[in-house]
Amino acid sequence: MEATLPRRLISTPVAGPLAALVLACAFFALRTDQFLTGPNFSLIIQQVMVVGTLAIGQTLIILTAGIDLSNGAIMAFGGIVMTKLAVDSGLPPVLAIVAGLAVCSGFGLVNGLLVTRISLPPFIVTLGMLNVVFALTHIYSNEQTVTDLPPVLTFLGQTFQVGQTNVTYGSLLTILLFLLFAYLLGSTAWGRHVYALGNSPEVARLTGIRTRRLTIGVYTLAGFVYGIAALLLVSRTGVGDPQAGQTDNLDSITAVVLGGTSLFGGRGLVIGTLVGALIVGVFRNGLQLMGVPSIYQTLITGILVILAVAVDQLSRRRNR
Amino acid sequence: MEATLPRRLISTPVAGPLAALVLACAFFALRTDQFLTGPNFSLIIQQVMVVGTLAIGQTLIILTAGIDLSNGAIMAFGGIVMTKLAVDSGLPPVLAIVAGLAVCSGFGLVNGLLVTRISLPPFIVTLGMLNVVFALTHIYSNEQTVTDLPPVLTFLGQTFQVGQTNVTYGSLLTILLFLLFAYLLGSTAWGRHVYALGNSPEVARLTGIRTRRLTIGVYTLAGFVYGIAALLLVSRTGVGDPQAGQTDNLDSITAVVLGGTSLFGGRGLVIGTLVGALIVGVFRNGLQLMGVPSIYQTLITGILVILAVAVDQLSRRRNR
Amino acid sequence: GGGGGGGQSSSATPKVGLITKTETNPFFVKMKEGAQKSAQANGMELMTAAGKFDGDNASQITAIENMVAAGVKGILITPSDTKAIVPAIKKARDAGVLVIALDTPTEPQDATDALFATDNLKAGELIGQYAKAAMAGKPAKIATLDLAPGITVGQLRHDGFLKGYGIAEGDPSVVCSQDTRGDQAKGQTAMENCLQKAPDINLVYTINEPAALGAYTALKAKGREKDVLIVSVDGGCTGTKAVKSGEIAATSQQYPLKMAEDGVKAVSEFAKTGKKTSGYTDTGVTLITDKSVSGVEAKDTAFGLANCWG
Amino acid sequence: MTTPVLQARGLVKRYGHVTALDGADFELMPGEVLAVIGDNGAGKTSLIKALTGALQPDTGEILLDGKPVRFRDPLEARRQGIETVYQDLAVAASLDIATNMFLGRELRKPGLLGSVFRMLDKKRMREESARHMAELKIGLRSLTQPVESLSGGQRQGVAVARAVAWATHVVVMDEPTAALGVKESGQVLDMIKRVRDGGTPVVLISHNMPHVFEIADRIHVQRLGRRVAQIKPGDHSMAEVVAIMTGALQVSEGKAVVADQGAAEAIGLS
Amino acid sequence: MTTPVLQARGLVKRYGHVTALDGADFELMPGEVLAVIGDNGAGKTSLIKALTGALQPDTGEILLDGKPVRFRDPLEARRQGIETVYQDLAVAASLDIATNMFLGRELRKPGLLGSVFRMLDKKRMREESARHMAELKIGLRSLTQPVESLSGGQRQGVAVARAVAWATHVVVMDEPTAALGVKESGQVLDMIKRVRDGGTPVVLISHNMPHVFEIADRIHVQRLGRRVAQIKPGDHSMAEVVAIMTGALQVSEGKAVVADQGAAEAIGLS
Ligand SMILES: Nc1ncnc2c1ncn2[C@@H]1O[C@H](COP(=O)(O)OP(=O)(O)OP(=O)(O)O)[C@@H](O)[C@H]1O
Ligand SMILES: Nc1ncnc2c1ncn2[C@@H]1O[C@H](COP(=O)(O)OP(=O)(O)OP(=O)(O)O)[C@@H](O)[C@H]1O
Ligand SMILES: OC[C@H]1O[C@](O)(CO)[C@@H](O)[C@@H]1O
Ligand SMILES: [Mg+2]
Ligand SMILES: [Mg+2]
Repeated sequence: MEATLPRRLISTPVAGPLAALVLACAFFALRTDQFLTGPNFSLIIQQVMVVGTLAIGQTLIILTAGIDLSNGAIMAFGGIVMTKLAVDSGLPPVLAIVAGLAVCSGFGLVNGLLVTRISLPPFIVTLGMLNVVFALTHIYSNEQTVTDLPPVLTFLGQTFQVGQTNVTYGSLLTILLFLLFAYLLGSTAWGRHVYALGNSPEVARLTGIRTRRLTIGVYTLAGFVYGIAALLLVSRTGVGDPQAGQTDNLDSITAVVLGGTSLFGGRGLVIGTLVGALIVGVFRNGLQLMGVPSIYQTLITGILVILAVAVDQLSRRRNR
Repeated sequence: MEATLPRRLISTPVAGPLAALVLACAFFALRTDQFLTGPNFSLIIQQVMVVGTLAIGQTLIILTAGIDLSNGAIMAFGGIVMTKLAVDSGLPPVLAIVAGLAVCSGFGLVNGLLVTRISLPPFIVTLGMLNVVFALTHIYSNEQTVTDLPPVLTFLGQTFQVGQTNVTYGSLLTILLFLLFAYLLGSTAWGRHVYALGNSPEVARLTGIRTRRLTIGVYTLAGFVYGIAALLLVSRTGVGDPQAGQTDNLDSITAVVLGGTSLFGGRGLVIGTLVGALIVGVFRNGLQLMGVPSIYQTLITGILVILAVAVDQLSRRRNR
Repeated sequence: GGGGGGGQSSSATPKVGLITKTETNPFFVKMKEGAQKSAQANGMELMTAAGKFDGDNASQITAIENMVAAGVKGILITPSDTKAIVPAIKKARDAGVLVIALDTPTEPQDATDALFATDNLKAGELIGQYAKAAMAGKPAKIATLDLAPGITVGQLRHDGFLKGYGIAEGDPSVVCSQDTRGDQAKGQTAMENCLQKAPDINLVYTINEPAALGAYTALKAKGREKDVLIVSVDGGCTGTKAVKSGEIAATSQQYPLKMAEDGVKAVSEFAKTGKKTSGYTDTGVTLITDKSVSGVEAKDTAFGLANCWG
Repeated sequence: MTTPVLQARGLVKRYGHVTALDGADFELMPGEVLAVIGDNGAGKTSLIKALTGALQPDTGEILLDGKPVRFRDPLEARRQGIETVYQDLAVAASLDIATNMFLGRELRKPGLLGSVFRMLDKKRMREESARHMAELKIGLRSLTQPVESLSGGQRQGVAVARAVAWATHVVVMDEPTAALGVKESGQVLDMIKRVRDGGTPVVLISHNMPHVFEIADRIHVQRLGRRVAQIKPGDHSMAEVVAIMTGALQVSEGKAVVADQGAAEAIGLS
Repeated sequence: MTTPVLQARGLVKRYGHVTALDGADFELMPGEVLAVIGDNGAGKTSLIKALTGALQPDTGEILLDGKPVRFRDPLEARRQGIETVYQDLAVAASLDIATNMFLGRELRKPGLLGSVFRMLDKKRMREESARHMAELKIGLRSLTQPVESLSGGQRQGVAVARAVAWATHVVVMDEPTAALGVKESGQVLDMIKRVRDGGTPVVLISHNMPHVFEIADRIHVQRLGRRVAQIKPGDHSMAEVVAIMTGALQVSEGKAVVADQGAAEAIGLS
């Protein structure tokens, strides 16, 4: 109540990541002219939107003290389903999209069932699922990249003008998704229950939350979000690519953790995840614009990731 | 005290993984003649010894409620250091090995310092370190695989005869390492402190354990073990390979979790990790011997990993 | 003691193993299909295995060992790490197994009994020469979308391209170089960033066709797809179609089916007669383009589509 | 005879070779405060967990208002108006007091915002929580702190306030005053009386004999996993009750008889 | 004048905008049992955490036997023979009782096994733990259970037994009997007396006034982050002490004066 706005901002877990992001932007803006432009920022958002959307689902699951290694694979499968059904099986594109979303949700549901019904650790469930879905993708697609997509499937890759800058509908959708989940987690009972579950499943159970149902719901919803990521991916690349998403599981976890969410569950904000995803995107873009060779980009990214979180920690410590 | 031996066995966390391993062996023994032979088992051990040794360090770190994504990269760097110093810089091989072990321990130390001094999450520290060490490996090696190693570096790849079967010294060393760490964790004060730390750093601190020093020690020791893994890798492949170890971080975590250790720290046994590593090795070997096409190997491995842990869970539940 | 004769398989059909770099590249899938057909035709049983990523030496070693344990007569391998695989291959050969490299030579090349492969340096050279001629003296601003550190095919093609174009490593006309791991999405991101850095890029070399298509998508988003030349390597059916529709200007086509068929045949021969093939068989590489330039020999996309894989 | 509000017969619960409940019976009558007492490890917590759906007994049956029920989880018990303060404090550490008070039955904004957008009414929940906490007179410096940063007693206060605020049928409290200060304990006891006077029966587990004697209408004595006696505070002295609890005395036909002479002497009974 | 064994002056500890300690003083004299009482949130736990190295005060100084000390962590306090039972029970959940008892000072096997191989003497630790637990008369069905499966009271017993077993200079207990049964509480109080009689002073935080009056030589009253009174149980009635604690009475020059008439009446003082 006494907490004034700036004070509040400092004590939210997003402040640190945000500071790191701003610092990184300032640095690159000083070092290269091309960085601080509308089109370049539009580009960065396009580049992080797929991993960012995956990371929304990942955030939900990590908040429940779980982890999802299968999200990239599920997305790849979803993309193949959408494109193959639309192109090869001649299904109306919208139905193909619905089918893709359903399939992704279905894998999420299976994850959730295995986690709750047999009490398997999420790490193992989703690791197994990663292998299964990966194999299914390659078996179903027969390794063929699906091309010549109907326009509905690539609509999200189209742009509209904001001032001088072209922004894709996909970028917009991603931002809206982040806002939607920030709302759901922060301002609905369901969100509170997710946090309570992550704090302690036993406490959640004792306070009358149906923890199994909630967990299954979270995994299924995450699967659905991966389906949206699949659509974003398809619209961005213009093809259905069975090889997509192979490192996206770790990348999405990275975004979540960079965004200040605890891997032990119950603490964190989805908006932090957006910031985390942007940090990675800004580093990659900025270093490339500066002309840093690939291998040194890797080196510097490694250091910067650590630094970004260190900024966070140190800022919190000062606040103590 | 009343607990008889079989009863005890059932209640240890290794019983489930062990049951899964035995089931898997029985299955493959029935399906293919070549499986149940001394030489084939010797082979499986050789195949899992590198990841298995990495997984020893990983177990230590996970027991403290940490995680290490950098172990494969550290091992690769260690291997390059050992081989390059011995071959290119003409250092006596034994010194080169010592240097490699020191470098790996050094990276472990840095991980530990970052985790304790700035309270960074282990996931982030080791993710950053993964990138840094990966880049350093490629920069230092100049992408060149190091060949023509002096025999000292490949000694662990030599074999000795046990009955009809050739066993490598490396396999022996790996088994000895597992026994050593089972002893250290189970029968020394240090081991108890590692568990207490993983249970709750605050509790450990309040009971007078120097948690920072202990944590730093654990990461450094893990680094040292990765150095041994590097030597095992070098002796097994006969080269210094800058590409090595890229998926070994996840593979080692998998072995740990399959072995029944909790990712939340404080619960688990290093012998379980050996069983976990063997489960993966047995699946891969058995499926290959059965002539299963590679993509179906991936599919089945995914299912089997889930099943293996499910066996564990269900056996525990019955015991309740 | 468990059952019969240890490593010695008593089963009637002889076995042949194929170990590819990855599971995820259509190139290798085609290779597997070719090997499968050829194995059937020759009355052999095919075993397959793959690395987890391009450069995954450990998985390939494990696969060699397991195949030897399973009693294969011969192993066909596309080495991920050309030097690091050598000791494991030696052990297999010492155990009496015929080992043939496909697609990528080992270092040294005679570490395997034989090699059936594209000449990757030449593949790069062809598109380099083509690009030089197609640019027709225009000053070039080049982006190279490469594979990843330390994988020889990537290096060879990159070097070949520069050689064919007539420039050396470090030439100022190369304004942007990025690793793509041969992945379409990563190729797109790399191209976007290169364009941000140097908007006037007009020539793009790509390690393979997925990377090329990613680059095309990025260029198209900028409205630059018409005035930028993309050259690539592979000759897969998807890629060749892209050449036909003009998205890629030219590509060096390789022939994985041939590699696999010839490889299996050689192993079958060995199984029957004990005779080992040896040496390098160039499985050929053809420049495919519909806008041919003088001085560089090329075939059109009709030929390309008739001979493409995947 | 009046039907018990909540009743259990022959509850058994085993953990491996530890038997927590060994055929326990239980009866809670309308409008009473029933104290459950017993040594550490006697199975008091296990008993009330079984009664409130937090634990599934291996055998035995539970009756609510005379009708057999099975609570598969705490929510089902809650739905019947049974509210519980668990000994291990069911509060979610990283969430604030108001959120914890309303966990599982959050208030939504009125109108469309609430019905369609399902938006929480954070302000109202905060205000009502403040009111409930104030009733208990637990000193709090901020309602928006996560409960993990509260003192042990403050945290316990949150759990008690929550149970009392929601109960309509039965309130069960497992050592609710264990961590509370004198003043706060007094408040909780007052509140228990008020709840009882409002007609809702209360089950109170406590090790504090003065509290038990002050407030209980009846006492259930638990020992080695089962009920060994049901007594009225007026019928026995505190020392006798303690003796029954520890096994030094046994109750037969409503009267205490010495069971273990040595033990009885040790605690000063002759 | 005798020097206090443990002393603190002007301790301050702030958490964000919550002030847990607001210039607290503290004195523990040789051979005494000092009770620390106060409302929930008064800063009792924070005070003893500061005294035992578990928390670093922002300002203020601590003296041990008259000499300024700074304990950077609990180990340094322990090394000075100061043993503490923390309110939040410093036991490691997945480890068994014996391991917890000896955590941080494990016994090693005699001979080479111990000195070179650093092998734990599990048997001896188990036996000694059994002995210590038996002294407290806490009923336990197995010593090899992980402590997480013990009842709340049993777990507390482990922490108390451990502190008593190891202390040589000062014992500090933060509500050690809060979760204990009547019999077990009695055992802990007896044990505290024995420790004191052995010459080691004890700091006891408790909300249980009968316990405090039974055992304390002196009472430190904590209120709103600071010491507001030091009294002898004999000089004041229980009701007066409670009144002081809640701020209804103030002590000036050893005598209680009414500070808040309304509050005093509310708790029945005239
Ligand atoms: N999850 C569990 N696993 C194993 N044993 C358990 C478990 N829960 C309880 N027990 C055992 O069951 C017995 C009864 O425990 P319970 O918690 O019901 O006792 P209690 O009467 O509530 O004790 P307290 O007064 O100390 O809270 C104890 O011996 C305890 O160790
Ligand atoms: N880590 C923390 N962060 C924020 N506030 C804290 C923290 N620890 C304690 N406090 C606050 O400091 C004040 C004093 O707490 P403390 O635990 O010392 O009280 P106490 O006297 O021991 O209470 P109780 O009798 O309930 O145990 C309380 O208001 C509490 O909310
Ligand atoms: O990733 C490199 C590999 O990819 C190919 O170009 C096929 O797409 C192969 O020739 C090469 O070995
Ligand atoms: Mg209890
Ligand atoms: Mg306290």
